[in-house]
Amino acid sequence: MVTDPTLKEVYSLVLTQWPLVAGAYAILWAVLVVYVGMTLRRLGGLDKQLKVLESALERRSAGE
Amino acid sequence: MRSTTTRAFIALVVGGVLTLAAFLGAFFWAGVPDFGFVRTAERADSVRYQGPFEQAIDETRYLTNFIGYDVEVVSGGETFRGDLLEADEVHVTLQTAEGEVRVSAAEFESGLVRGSSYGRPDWGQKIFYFHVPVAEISFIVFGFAAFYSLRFIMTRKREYDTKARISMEVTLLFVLLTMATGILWTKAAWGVWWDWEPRLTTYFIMTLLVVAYFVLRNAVEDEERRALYAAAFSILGFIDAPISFFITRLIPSNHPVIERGGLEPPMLISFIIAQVGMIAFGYAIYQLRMGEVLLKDRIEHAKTLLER
Amino acid sequence: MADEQHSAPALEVRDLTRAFGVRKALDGVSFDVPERAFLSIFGPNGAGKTTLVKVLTTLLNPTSGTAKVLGLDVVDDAVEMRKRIGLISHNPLLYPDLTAEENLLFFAEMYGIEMPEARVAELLEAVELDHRRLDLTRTFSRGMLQRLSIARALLHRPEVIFLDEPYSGLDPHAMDILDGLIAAVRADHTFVMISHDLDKGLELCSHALILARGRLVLFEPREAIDDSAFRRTYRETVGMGVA
Amino acid sequence: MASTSMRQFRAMLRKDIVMELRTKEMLMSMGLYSLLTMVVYFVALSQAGSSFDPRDIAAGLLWLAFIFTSMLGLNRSLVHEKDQGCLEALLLSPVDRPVIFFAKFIGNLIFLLIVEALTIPVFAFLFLQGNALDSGALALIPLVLVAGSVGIAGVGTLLATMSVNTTGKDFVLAMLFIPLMYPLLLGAVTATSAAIIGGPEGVAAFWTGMAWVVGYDVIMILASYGLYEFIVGA
Repeated sequence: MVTDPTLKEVYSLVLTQWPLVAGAYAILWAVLVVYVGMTLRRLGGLDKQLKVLESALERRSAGE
Repeated sequence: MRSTTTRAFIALVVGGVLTLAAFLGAFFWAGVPDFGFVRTAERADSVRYQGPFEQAIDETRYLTNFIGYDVEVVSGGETFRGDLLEADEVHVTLQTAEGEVRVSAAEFESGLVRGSSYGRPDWGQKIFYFHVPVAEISFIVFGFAAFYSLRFIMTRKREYDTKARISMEVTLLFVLLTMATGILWTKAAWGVWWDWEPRLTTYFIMTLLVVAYFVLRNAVEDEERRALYAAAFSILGFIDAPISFFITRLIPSNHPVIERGGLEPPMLISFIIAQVGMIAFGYAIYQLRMGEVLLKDRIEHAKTLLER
Repeated sequence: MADEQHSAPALEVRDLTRAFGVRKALDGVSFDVPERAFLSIFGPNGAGKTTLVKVLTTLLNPTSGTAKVLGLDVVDDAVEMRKRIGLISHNPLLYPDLTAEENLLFFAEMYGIEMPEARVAELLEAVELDHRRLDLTRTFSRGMLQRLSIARALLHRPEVIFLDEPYSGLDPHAMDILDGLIAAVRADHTFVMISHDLDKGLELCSHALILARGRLVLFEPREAIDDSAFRRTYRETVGMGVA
Repeated sequence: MASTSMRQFRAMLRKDIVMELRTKEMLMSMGLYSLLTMVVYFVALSQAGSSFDPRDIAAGLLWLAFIFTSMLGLNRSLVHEKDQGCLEALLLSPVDRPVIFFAKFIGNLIFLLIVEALTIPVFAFLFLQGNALDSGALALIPLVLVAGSVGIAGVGTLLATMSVNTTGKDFVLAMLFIPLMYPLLLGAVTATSAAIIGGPEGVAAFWTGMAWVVGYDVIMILASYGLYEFIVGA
């Protein structure tokens, strides 16, 4: 139990502002991570597609 | 392709390390700045306020905005709560460890109250370390988009259109992040979620401009025409955004201004590290998207070869 | 016909490429057409016919290569060139809320023609529209519009006339009139025509050109063309479909 | 050279005016549209009560009407260039591209000013009766009207040339137009409002707003003029 009035004041300030600060950081990081993650996933998919196409091309040129 | 993804990963790692460092610095190294003073009474009887009314209002508004204390306004023998009418006396009720204490606003100001005073810790300021870099980068990348658009108009090379488009995407991402963190900071610092203040307004307009850029792109059929229109619009938008910022200052504004003063070294260093880290992130995202576009081009190319 | 090869070429196209990124609308097209020739351009949709004509009429700049019309470069001498070419499109290119006369007078002003009234009257008579000159073109039939648009194209006495599928949407009677008008000016003009209609295109042309996927498939003077072989080539390229 | 351009410019402007006088398409649609906004304004203000002073927001309401009616007109003016491929015919003729820009710009400006000149008395008649107005300051309003309309018509001509080639023309134009117009609108509303409220302070505020509008006009019209050649040819 905090009895020092000054400290109690300080804590109450922290308590009113922390959700905003935490929210700001959470949004910032969540958006960045999700965006980069999605881009990486798409990149992986495209890479796979390209490999399929390239192997098809190789097979064709070998066949000719 | 290989090189763009490699570059992107390096930038991602650098950005990650730097932003983590900046985060730690901001929370565990840099101090919490003061935002005005709070003077609290150990014990106080109700003291009538004698000074000029305006001053008392200023003082008490600080408190109501940030701590949520009650303001009691006494006017002509009647008492209004939380209403800033013209009044003879203003009382502030403080909730201290020893129960409710009523003091006058003048006492806060004069320091005459029997009690201690301390700086008000501004925790909301922690948002600053990342909000400001993100905002700056959004503007820098917008500049890049305009630059590439100009290059595109001069050369008509598709690569510049791609670069401009991707820069614009990064701008959109960062502008949205700026808006989100900015709104939260507005609430923390001024007690309201939104204010038509020059910076906020400018970012609102900028968000609309960037969204409009993509609306325009989606609405044009022909690829080259789309590129030209988009380029012209992004140049116009880049000229427009600073005008928006300066002109919004025409509106009389009365909200409190954050006194940032000079930054102490721990704060400044954390801030700079965050800035560099965010630039690395912006670069990484740019390169990732670039790699994606190049991959798509190669896939298109392979497909046309196969169809032949 | 041999001396035709020696006269100055009306069109001189060298390695003309028009690309945006990987996609090439025109890919290394080269050919020469002498003056007073009639060039028919064939090809499937998306083959680059319209792009070629747009480059030759200065509406688009080439990405690489050069194109000269009447010895004038399409990029450097664009303004000078525009005074000497005309376009008849399947679109009338006329303002529906102006009368026939106002339309022609307006374009006469744009071309800086001296004594515009006399020239306009002369042309209206030539396309047999002088009785309708005070009517809004909004009220005109397709055939009348096309006649008026021919008058518009001939206003400034162009030396090269581009025809962009001029027959599409015309009824047989209007086609006959158009044929007559072309025949009347055929002798002293160079023509370039885009066409889907193989019979019509071959009937009129002195040179024929087939484009597919932006590439030149075939370019030959009329007398060197074996009709059935030409038709086969055309069908094959159309079979390639859209790039 | 200059005289050729002048001749072409006059021909284009005359053509636009003749067509407009014949169809009255732009003027009618813009004029009626601004009348309709007046009805909407009345509904919007109907609950404001008697203590409310319409002079405080008159400038904002006026410019709101202007901005929306101007978008309507800008779209129309480019649509009939595009309709039958006339723009292509213009580009084929030996005309410098800036001449097309200035002809369309001035044409749009004229029609816009006519509609504005008709809207203001109607607005004053409907909303501002019985309010004390400073006639000295009011005389300044035409200045900001012209300056604001120049910006709207100049930038709007470029944007409409783009939006006419898009799917969903009207929406695209609004989306491009309003964010770009924000500084001009703010300056114009500040100046107009100052002139309506009047007094020496009002006149000073008027010139501040006016300076912004003129500055915006100069910068943005130069940019639009520079970019027009590339846009119209695309």
